Amino acid sequence: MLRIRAFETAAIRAADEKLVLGAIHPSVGQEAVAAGVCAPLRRDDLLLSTHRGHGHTLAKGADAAAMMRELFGRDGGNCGGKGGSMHIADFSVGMLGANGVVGANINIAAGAAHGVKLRGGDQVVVCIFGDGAMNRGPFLEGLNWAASFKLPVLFVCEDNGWAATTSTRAVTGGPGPAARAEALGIATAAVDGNDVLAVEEAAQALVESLRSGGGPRLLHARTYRLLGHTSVDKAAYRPAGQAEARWADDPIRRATDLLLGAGVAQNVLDADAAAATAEMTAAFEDAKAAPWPPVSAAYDDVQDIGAVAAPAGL
Amino acid sequence: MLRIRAFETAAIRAADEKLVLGAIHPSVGQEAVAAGVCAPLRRDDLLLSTHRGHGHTLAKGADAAAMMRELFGRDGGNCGGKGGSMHIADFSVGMLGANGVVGANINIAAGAAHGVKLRGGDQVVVCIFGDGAMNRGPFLEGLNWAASFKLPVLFVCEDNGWAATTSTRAVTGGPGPAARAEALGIATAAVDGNDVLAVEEAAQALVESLRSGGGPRLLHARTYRLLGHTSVDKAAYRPAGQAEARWADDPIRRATDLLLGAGVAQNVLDADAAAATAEMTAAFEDAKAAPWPPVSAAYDDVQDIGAVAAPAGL
Amino acid sequence: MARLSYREAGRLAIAEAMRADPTVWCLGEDLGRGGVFGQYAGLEAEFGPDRICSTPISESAIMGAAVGAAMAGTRPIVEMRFADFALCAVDELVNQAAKARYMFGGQSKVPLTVREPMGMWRSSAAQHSQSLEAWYTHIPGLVVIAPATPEDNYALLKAAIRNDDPVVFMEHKNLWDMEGDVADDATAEIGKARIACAGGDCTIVSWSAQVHVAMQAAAELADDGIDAEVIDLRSLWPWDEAAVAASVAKTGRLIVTHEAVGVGGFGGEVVATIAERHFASLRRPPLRLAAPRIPISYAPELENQVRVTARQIVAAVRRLN
Amino acid sequence: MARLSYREAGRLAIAEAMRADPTVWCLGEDLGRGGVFGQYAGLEAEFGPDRICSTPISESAIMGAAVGAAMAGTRPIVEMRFADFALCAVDELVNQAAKARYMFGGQSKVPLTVREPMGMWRSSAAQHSQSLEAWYTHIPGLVVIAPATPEDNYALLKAAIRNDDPVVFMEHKNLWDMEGDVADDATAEIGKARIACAGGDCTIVSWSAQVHVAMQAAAELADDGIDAEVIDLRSLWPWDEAAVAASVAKTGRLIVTHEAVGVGGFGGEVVATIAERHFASLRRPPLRLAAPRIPISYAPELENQVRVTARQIVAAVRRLN
Ligand SMILES: Cc1ncc(C[n+]2csc(CCOP(=O)(O)OP(=O)(O)O)c2C)c(N)n1
Ligand SMILES: Cc1ncc(C[n+]2csc(CCOP(=O)(O)OP(=O)(O)O)c2C)c(N)n1
Ligand SMILES: [Mg+2]
Ligand SMILES: [Mg+2]
Repeated sequence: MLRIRAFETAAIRAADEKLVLGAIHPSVGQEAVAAGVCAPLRRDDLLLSTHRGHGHTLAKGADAAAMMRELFGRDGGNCGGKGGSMHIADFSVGMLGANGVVGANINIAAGAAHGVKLRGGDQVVVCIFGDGAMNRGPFLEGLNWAASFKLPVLFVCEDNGWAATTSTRAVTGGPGPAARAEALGIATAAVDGNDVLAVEEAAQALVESLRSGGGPRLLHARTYRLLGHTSVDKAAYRPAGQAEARWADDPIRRATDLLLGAGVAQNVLDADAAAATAEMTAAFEDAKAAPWPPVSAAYDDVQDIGAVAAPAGL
Repeated sequence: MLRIRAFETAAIRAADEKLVLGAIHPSVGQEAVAAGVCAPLRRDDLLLSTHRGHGHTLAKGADAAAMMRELFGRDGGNCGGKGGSMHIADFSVGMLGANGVVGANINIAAGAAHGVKLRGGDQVVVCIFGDGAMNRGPFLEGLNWAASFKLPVLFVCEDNGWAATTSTRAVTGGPGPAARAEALGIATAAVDGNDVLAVEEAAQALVESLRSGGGPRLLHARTYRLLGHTSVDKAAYRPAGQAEARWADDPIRRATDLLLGAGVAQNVLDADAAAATAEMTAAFEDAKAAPWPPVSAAYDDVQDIGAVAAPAGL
Repeated sequence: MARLSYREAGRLAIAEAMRADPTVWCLGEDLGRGGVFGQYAGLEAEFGPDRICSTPISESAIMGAAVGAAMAGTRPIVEMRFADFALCAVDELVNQAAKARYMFGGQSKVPLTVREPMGMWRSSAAQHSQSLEAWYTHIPGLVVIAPATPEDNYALLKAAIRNDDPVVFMEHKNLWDMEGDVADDATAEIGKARIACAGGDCTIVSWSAQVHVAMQAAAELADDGIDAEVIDLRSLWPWDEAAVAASVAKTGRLIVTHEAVGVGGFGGEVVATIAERHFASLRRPPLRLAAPRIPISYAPELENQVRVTARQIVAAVRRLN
Repeated sequence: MARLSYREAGRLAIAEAMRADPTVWCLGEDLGRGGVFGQYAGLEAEFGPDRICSTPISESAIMGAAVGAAMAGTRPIVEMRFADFALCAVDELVNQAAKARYMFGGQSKVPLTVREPMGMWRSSAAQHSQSLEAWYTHIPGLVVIAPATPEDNYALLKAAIRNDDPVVFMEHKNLWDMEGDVADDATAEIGKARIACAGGDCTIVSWSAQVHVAMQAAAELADDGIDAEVIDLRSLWPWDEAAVAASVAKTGRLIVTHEAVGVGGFGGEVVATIAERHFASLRRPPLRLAAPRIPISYAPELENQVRVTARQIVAAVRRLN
């Protein structure tokens, strides 16, 4: 969680300084979902994420320096600078991509699990999406698919209450994602998404049941987006005081209190935080100093058959 | 119901004789849903239907002769011979179209109700779709839409157990359409779809609640497709004896028994059936004798601005 | 006459249309907060949340509901946020909206204005940058408009809303802040091109933001004494073949430049049409300058590989002249 | 060598690919019963329901799941039933499958074969008859194939399944029953055209079912002493510009004919490319013969209005020669 917070703090600074090029969607306040859900996963388990995917990607084990380079559009970024924040991915740790299209990761995740099952693997697939995504068709099609074929996929609804500038509740019929999943034949669990231990415990149990062939599950994790939709969004549309009040529930603060209560010394925690900050500051500096990708890379990895040639001289 | 049965009997004969040109999807055995659901509707209420829409269209009040002409692709068909069975529509009686795309009518229906509400009308919109359609994204998006905006639309899942050659249950997670609708915030009712009185009673109550601003409802009507998916499908994939057994539950037979039990004389019923057959036989003969549409009609009603001209001499 | 941004011009067109006709309404995500580019700012305050309708993230339902609402006698303005997201609603637009009038034998029209902000906008990468106008020109039943200036955004958006059939109205994301004069009650006829700059030496056809690149090229060429005629098509279906043909009859040279991928792009339609029907006018081979067939990258220099620059246009014209 | 129908040839290609590679599988509606056109008949019996996977009516999930399954190391063959229904899965194909390899910097390929039965087939009307191959050529990352013969259906489907990137494989519904000789282990290179009939007087380019109409025209022309060269492109991306250019260099005349709507169709790409790069070869204006920009009707004579007939091709060639 500290590393995620530090990464995004650095990324927001970089965005303010125009070093990050496209829009970024910080997950500040939601780190416990990423950390808790990914804790029980193996490296070869698979993860599909959203536009707000830095935390998930880090928690799955991606290298922070490569991620920062990606946000800066530099050589050595996970995607060679071709994807940026909204398409961050690290297949080497099973992170099969953020997605710029809300809800599109749901069907892809169901299919990844289908592929795992066909190949006889024992990996599980985790698909994290926001509360806004539950109003897109893929929620129904992908969950129904996973239920019909009893696939090892854990759907996680990271419910931060907002879909961009709209309160999700205002445009959402019925009680929410868990009820929808149950109606599609998927057993669910709900958890306080700002309590990292609770998230981890719930995820652990669900992943175990998945791994033993129990079929898909959905975890509804309630959390809160402490900042705006993007790093430039001041989120003035929120009811006065709402965000301020929710800072009291900051998952990092809660985890810190927990650890202090359990007798961990403040200076140990401070050292952890300092290490995270140092790591991400280094990633920032590394990315800033990194070279741009070779321009010819624009022509690479389009397709094997039918690729167009780069212009002469590139 | 008798008229629907007679219409489709004539249409199947016409398809066998290659007088009907494209595929037709008979609703034999499902007539009680059409008749019962449309009974409480006003002429200016709106209806959206499916590829299996003859019965719904007749029940909403469309002219059988014009419908038969449409199936024959003739001049004077409801759509001027341009649509055929899968696009049958009669806007003059509020029937806004069958649809060749499974589930596509759901969002359109929600929108029609949205339009009615914006214009301050008191019409209700009825949207009939099959059990197979509940696995397409529009089921979620359209029902959630209707719930969010509290629109006057009655969704009717005409559940005949089959989606083409696939048993719907085999590819459907969860308990079914009603549970899915409830999870989207829509109250539901279930009915024996082969009992025309029960369907009518249920529809009546739901339409009344809609008309008084109660928001959307879903009616789950269980029925059975007594014939194949299309008129040429022998449906050999069904478990042996299944269809035969279900003929005992033929809604027309059940209604007949009911009426006989209530003291209606057999010869009155026979006369009704004979009248229906005579009407549809006349529609058949009329359609067979009808002229083809003028070829220039192919160029009409494409669009006002940007229409291409018909070739000279057409 | 007012000086307005492209964004404001579009907003004014909508406000005026909504004042004049109570059946006009807008639907899309976050419209109550002004829309993702501020192009609806203030409209909810004037027209209320029923007519400036903030929707769930349900592109299929947004488009599909608009089809139904159009059949029920309203005139919806559909906001797709990014043209790329309209790919979540293609059945609704292409199989339903575009075909309903025809399939039903003229029983219903479907007056729909679908706003699809398109094009590259610094580092938005492959899923937020596409220009797919060519697709819509291929679909009978659709009108396709891609304005390049504030005045055209105003005048053509009003014309689109008035039109009784579905219109795909593609605003360019990079133009939102562009300012220009907008005449009061400016009108524009859908299907009529605008001669952005007259000239007798070479015809350059373009639309949307690329018109401004072509204009830069024309300015550079003028310094060399080459007079390029820049034609802004403004609408791609219908498109103004007569204006292009007349220009090529004069110049003998045709360059079409657009931001979209060249292969399968609308430039092919323009070039093919002129080659077929006005072959004798062509004193040189016609030419397309468009994006290579690669997705759009995030890193700026890679992203720039899909941009056609004024310099490239200048070089091409020099080669032809 | 065997005599097979176009349907059987496709089925054989799949069966052989599935025997050779356990990661190949098929997914789509009703596949267990052989698919809606019988093109999967018998495959479930041989390969079982896991690999011949009958799915819910969920086109988005069929396509989207295939993308995920491809990333997870399998080679899905996606059945869309009618090309028209693929419009319910455009985000999944265009925003996801086509772009994943690129966006993720080459971390993953997406080997996908998407079968989209296309084209007119007696009185299927506007939502079951479309030919939208041009759309897919416009999308970087996609390969587009449209075979005209049983042998090509066999050989190209095998090549498509072997290819590591997404392929849109468009079989024509009207060809399912067409029989032809299929050489054992016939191969075809994606991107190489087939000279269906050699001739020196006029080049006729086509693909899919329309090739057979062009061949009829060529036969009639031969009776008149006009030798048309009919080129079956077979794949539209990549397409064999060299073969067309070589032919036009010889004949000086180019006609492209296809079943799809002319406006925005792939014929425009072929004509524009030849006009741009091989202008000097053209001794007459090039010509497209394609469908007018109207939806497809149900009534036969109205439906026929969108058909380009052999007679029209013959007349056009005569005018050019
Ligand atoms: C299909 C689609 N529609 C709209 C958008 C624009 N968009 C990006 S993020 C977002 C809000 C998503 O809300 P939610 O799913 O709750 O995720 P959160 O941003 O809260 O993490 C929207 C509307 C998109 N990217 N894709
Ligand atoms: C989007 C889409 N996918 C597939 C089809 C092909 N298709 C036509 S009817 C049908 C079965 C529909 O089942 P159901 O919704 O239960 O309706 P029923 O035929 O039983 O009345 C299918 C798969 C289609 N028309 N549209
Ligand atoms: Mg959210
Ligand atoms: Mg059914």
